[in-house]
Amino acid sequence: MSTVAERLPELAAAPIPVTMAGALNQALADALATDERVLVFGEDVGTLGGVFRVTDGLATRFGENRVFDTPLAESAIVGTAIGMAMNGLRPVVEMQFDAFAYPAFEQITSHLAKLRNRTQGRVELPIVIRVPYGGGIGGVEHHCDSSEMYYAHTPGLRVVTPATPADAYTLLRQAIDCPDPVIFLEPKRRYWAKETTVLEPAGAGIDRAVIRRTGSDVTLISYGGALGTTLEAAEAAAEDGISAEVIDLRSLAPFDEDTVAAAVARTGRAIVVHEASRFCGYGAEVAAQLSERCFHYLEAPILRVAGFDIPYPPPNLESHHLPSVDRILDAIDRLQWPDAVNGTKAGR
Amino acid sequence: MSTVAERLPELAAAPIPVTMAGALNQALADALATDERVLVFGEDVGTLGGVFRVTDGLATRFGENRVFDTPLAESAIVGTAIGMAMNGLRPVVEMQFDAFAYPAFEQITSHLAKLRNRTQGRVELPIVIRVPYGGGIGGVEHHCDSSEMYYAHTPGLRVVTPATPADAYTLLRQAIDCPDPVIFLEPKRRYWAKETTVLEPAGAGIDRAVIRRTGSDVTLISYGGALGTTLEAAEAAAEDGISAEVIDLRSLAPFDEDTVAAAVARTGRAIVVHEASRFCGYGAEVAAQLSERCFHYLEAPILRVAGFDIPYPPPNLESHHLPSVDRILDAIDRLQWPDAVNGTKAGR
Amino acid sequence: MNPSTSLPSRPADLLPSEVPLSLIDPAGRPAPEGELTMPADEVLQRLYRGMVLGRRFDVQATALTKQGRLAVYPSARGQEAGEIGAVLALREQDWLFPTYRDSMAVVARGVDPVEVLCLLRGDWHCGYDPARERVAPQCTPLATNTLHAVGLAHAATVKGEDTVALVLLGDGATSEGDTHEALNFAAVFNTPTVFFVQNNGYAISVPLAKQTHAPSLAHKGIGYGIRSVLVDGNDAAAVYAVVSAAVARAAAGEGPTLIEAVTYRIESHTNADDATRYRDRAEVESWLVKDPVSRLANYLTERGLLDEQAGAALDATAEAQAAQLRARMNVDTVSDPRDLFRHVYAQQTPALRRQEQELLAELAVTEATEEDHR
Amino acid sequence: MNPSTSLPSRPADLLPSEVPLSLIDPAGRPAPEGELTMPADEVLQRLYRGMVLGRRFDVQATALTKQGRLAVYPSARGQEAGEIGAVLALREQDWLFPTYRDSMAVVARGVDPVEVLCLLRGDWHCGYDPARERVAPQCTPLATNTLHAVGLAHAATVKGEDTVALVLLGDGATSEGDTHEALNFAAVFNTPTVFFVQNNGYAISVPLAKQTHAPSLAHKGIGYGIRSVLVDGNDAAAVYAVVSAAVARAAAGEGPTLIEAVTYRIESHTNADDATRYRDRAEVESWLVKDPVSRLANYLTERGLLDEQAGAALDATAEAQAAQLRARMNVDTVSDPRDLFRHVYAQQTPALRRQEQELLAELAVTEATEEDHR
Ligand SMILES: Cc1ncc(C[n+]2csc(CCOP(=O)(O)OP(=O)(O)O)c2C)c(N)n1
Ligand SMILES: Cc1ncc(C[n+]2csc(CCOP(=O)(O)OP(=O)(O)O)c2C)c(N)n1
Ligand SMILES: [Mg+2]
Ligand SMILES: [Mg+2]
Repeated sequence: MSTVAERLPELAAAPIPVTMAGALNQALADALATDERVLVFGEDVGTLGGVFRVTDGLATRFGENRVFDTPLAESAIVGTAIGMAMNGLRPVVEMQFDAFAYPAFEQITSHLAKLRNRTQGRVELPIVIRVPYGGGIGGVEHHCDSSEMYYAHTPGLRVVTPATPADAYTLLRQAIDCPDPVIFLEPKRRYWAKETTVLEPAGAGIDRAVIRRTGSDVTLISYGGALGTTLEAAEAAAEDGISAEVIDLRSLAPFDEDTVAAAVARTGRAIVVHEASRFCGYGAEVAAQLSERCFHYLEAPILRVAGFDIPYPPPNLESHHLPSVDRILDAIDRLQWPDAVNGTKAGR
Repeated sequence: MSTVAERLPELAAAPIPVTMAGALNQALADALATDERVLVFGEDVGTLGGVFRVTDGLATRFGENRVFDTPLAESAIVGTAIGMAMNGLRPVVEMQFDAFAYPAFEQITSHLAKLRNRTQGRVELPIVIRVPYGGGIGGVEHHCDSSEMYYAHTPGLRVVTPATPADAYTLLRQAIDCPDPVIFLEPKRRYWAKETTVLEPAGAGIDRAVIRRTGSDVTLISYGGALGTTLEAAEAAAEDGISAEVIDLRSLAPFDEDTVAAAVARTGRAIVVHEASRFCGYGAEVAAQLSERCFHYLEAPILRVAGFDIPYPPPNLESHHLPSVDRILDAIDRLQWPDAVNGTKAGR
Repeated sequence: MNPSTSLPSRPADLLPSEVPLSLIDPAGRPAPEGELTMPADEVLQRLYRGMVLGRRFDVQATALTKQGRLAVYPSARGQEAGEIGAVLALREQDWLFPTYRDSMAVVARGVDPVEVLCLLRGDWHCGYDPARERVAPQCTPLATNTLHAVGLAHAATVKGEDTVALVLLGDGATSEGDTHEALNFAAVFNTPTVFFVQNNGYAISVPLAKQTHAPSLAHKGIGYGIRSVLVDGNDAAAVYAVVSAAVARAAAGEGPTLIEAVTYRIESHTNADDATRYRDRAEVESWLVKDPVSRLANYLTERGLLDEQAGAALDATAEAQAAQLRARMNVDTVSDPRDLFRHVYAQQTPALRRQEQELLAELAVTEATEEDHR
Repeated sequence: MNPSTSLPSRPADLLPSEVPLSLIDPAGRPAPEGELTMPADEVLQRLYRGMVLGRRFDVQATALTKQGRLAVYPSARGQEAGEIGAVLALREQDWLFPTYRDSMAVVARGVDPVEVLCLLRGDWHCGYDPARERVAPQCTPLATNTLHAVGLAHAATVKGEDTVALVLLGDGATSEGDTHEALNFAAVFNTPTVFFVQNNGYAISVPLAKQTHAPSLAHKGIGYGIRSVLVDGNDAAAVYAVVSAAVARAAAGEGPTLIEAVTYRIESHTNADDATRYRDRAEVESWLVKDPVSRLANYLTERGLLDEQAGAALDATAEAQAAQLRARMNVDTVSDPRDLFRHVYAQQTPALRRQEQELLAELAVTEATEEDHR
């Protein structure tokens, strides 16, 4: 059985249909082929090729020296990656699921994020931590956390999350090349989403948001697993005559405030959509910044469509928790449009 | 040498001068005396009485069975506390410093926060995790983190932080009595702040914010270590003719939105002040919620005076990082007062 | 509370045996005389019964995944001796701390199998009442349950109660920091905890040789001053003997024991895994020969403790239980969305109350719309 | 990369000796013939020199806390044999991973003492260039540095470089999960790492007996398949011999070694601590008798390798270095606030640029106001 990594290379120049998992696999393969300092390791990433098959075929192709399984210990995976980076390598490690990165939290927060700063720039840690995150796949407890906020609030880390196969490829290549540590959040429920595209190592910068759909009435801001729903909602809104712009943040830290603020200043209305719990979630930062920066442009408060403030629910109930098209449309309705009866600015 | 715990009891009815460390010590002593299910343990909390002397004298008074030193392992401290609570005890544990709670992050996030929910309420974890947090004491690296956001964003946890000795006592007693797990953040730089007060187990609810100073022009919202500076700033603003209200949040999770929103609706202007980094910091949630809820009452955007988006700096530079009276006054200046030349709402 | 009194005087006596202890050999014959005592006949019969029922339950659960009735199921096939032997060694008042793999053990402890499968069915998380059953929720974050077991056991000591906590974990989980911290706390506080490591050769795809370089996992005990035992994990009699002894020692105030049971996971990691990607058929075959169920069957038959009739009756019971489980699992469950908000805190917060109301309003609209469309 | 070839054939041979290995007894006499070889005379003289200079440095640093020139200082007084013996056993190309307690070791490795004290002085975090010095930043979060050392050593293997990583940790730090994970990774990947545990009897106030119930900390090695050595941590010659052998084995591809050096912390945990709260004078006295510096002095004197003149000259050098350090530390340093924003990311983010500008504007106003007031 040929692996994704073996099948793709010759096709990479022309647009090909590729899943996000395939694009990530390709990105790893190309990085391994291009830069011999790159290593890939973690739990089950070698022989098995990862529980999501993202590292499929890499151990065979690049050898056990460069792509290997580790013992089962996440703090050790990150901690040894730090030591390896101190010795000139560029480790790309996998945490098997979001909640299983928590044992590594001390290494991530106290060392990975801070070592450059603590050494006044003398020690560089070009490490990528890949984390399959978020829900929407009917996963059981501990397998569906949206943990972006823990990392985004930690200075020194970059946090990026692709929402499309093309972006998955580009962002992962950029993350591996980046001199800063990158928490690379892979939205699980997009792994098997297919796109016909050319995989390119360069593209919008690793710290840039992109506009996925232009619109003039309202700006919908989203990322990762929730982007698809947000685009659907924009589509549905168009049928109701509302022109919604959709921004894919891609980089959660740093936040591409210029791109987003310009869009919101234009439309005067904005909604942030994400899976993570609303309370102290990433949307809070987006809303707080935009409320300050675009204060005089806002026709309505910035709303957040997010997960409830609850632990991620069991599969049978997850659909209630996740942002839905209806919920986004409902939020759009609440944006105090001029023809609304109550709650316009004028009506104060 | 008599310990704080031995010296205080008989005085507790009349106002006495007491430090925050003393008040916390008294709260632990009283809880241990009142409820035999209460245990106190952690690193150096027994014989030594804690590196901040908060548990001074307790091991002697209550015995090594109830107040004891553990081996040096934070995940184990929280993990065994969980097991003890499952067996009917009420552990109060100490993490020696903020950053040293990170090894326990998995136990806190995946178990402590979720076990009630995972068992549909059948398992209750009335555990208090005391964490000396924040800066302002010239501490070296890893000793000054403001880690509230990691916990506040995790559903199932309560997060409280006292700013005065009286509140330290009340909140700690309430936290110990609370059926939910409580992350109890003790602002290190207030440990030695004295107040003459009566220590009372009841008071404003564990989930309530209190108004520390009334005012009509602007609402300053703060908590923990930054509250003192905020009060000073309010004092200074009064000299400039601005009447600032100051709210002490006390409970970060849940957030007492009614109290705060009512105040902000009244003044129409608000500033959140905290030590933690601004980006994705707690102030983001406060600003986002209030911007939404008080949209039509706001005369100016809600501003945040917070730490920079950097790892906590070394002692020689920490004064630049921490919110200062000047910085708060400066933020007040930027609140688009009617007589300002630019940037009023009218001037849009 | 002086933990050292009952420990062997020479440190090296804390080491496990070089080969796993056993009572019954793979062919079902009595193993050469050793330090273990054969459990009573009645116990052996209960062990056998538990294993047969456990295996049938396990097969049924795997079948339910194919019918879409279970989202996922991690089979313990091949590990019946460990799952049943360890649990039957517990006393009424003791606690079990199982992992995701140990549904069979939880069922053997007496919990309703439908409750046990609640989580894997996609419904609410922990189906049973942990305090009533004295069984912690099945634990997924690896090794974290070792600390809960130590804490629960220590609380029993503090309260003067006679309760032992048995924690199950896998070979992979021994690599996690929490296992280390738990063994150390247990030793320092001399808690009545039994650590039962089911070394089934793999952590998903990672074989033991990539997990550790130790002579055996049981060799870790001496580093904590904990007595360690290496046991044949496919020999239910030996597992029972070893765990019983450890429980008795713990109950007598002699502290924790670390047990490594050497066994094998016959199925893939879960139904979603494909074990052929990382191990070959020959290896699996070599373990099928050591099957724990037929091993005990052979021994019991030889000893006249099991005849064809009793065997058939037991099989029939197992079938009946499986049929009942199938039937009960085929009933669609309805999860109440309000449960999402009920158990986050002891008392609902205002924010959660509002969120609940938002959801209920939304559902009312959906229902109304559906009505309309009828 | 088959790690097992060079290991002892019997597991029990991985165990440490029951009493700590030594070469020189507390009185300075040669210890009874054992498995260690006495280092060359010249090495012994270098060890002695390092210890005398190290101790003087340590005393000076403690004094600087009293003068307010250092915010805090954790003294290693009494641990000179471990601090110096371990570091001198390293080769040029090797790396050192020290803790907050090991300033003395870092100085002995050749780093400028003022740079070493940079962090404790309240100035920027890590004063020196880790890559140039081949010394990691002194590590405060306990045990976390063990993993860095394993990773660095493994990277050397991957790159085909001959580099050994020596990591220092305390008895308390052995209880952390990271130590366990590091030992395991080191064993599984057969990394050239030497774990040097300075068991100084306390983790702040917590004595070893409350930290572990193991026969010795070195007994942990066998649980990972790692060779372990128990050594007298106050015997610089023995420490040097043991660490040198471990470095040589690591460099030869024979994998990691776990060393426990039994010693004592004479001073309080730091100048901010008061050790009289948790231990009595008699205990301290009993260890003063085993002083590592005078022990080696006696031995060298006896052997004619140290005379009064050389001793006096060395003391004078130590004094001169201390005076120089004092003088250099008395110079006020000016920290550049812009440094706050410079090293968070490789390239400053727009948000940090703005925050920097805000701060600079603020400082300009302050300065202007101060000018006005003159
Ligand atoms: C902390 C953590 N990391 C990773 C995982 C993902 N995971 C689930 S099972 C498993 C393998 C466990 O192997 P082992 O402990 O041997 O138990 P077994 O499955 O063989 O019973 C892994 C890596 C997890 N559940 N928890
Ligand atoms: C993860 C972590 N927890 C707690 C602390 C606080 N702390 C600093 S030193 C110390 C004691 C360490 O003891 P040991 O490892 O024996 O080293 P020693 O100080 O004796 O050299 C503690 C608890 C820390 N630095 N890191
Ligand atoms: Mg296993
Ligand atoms: Mg120590």
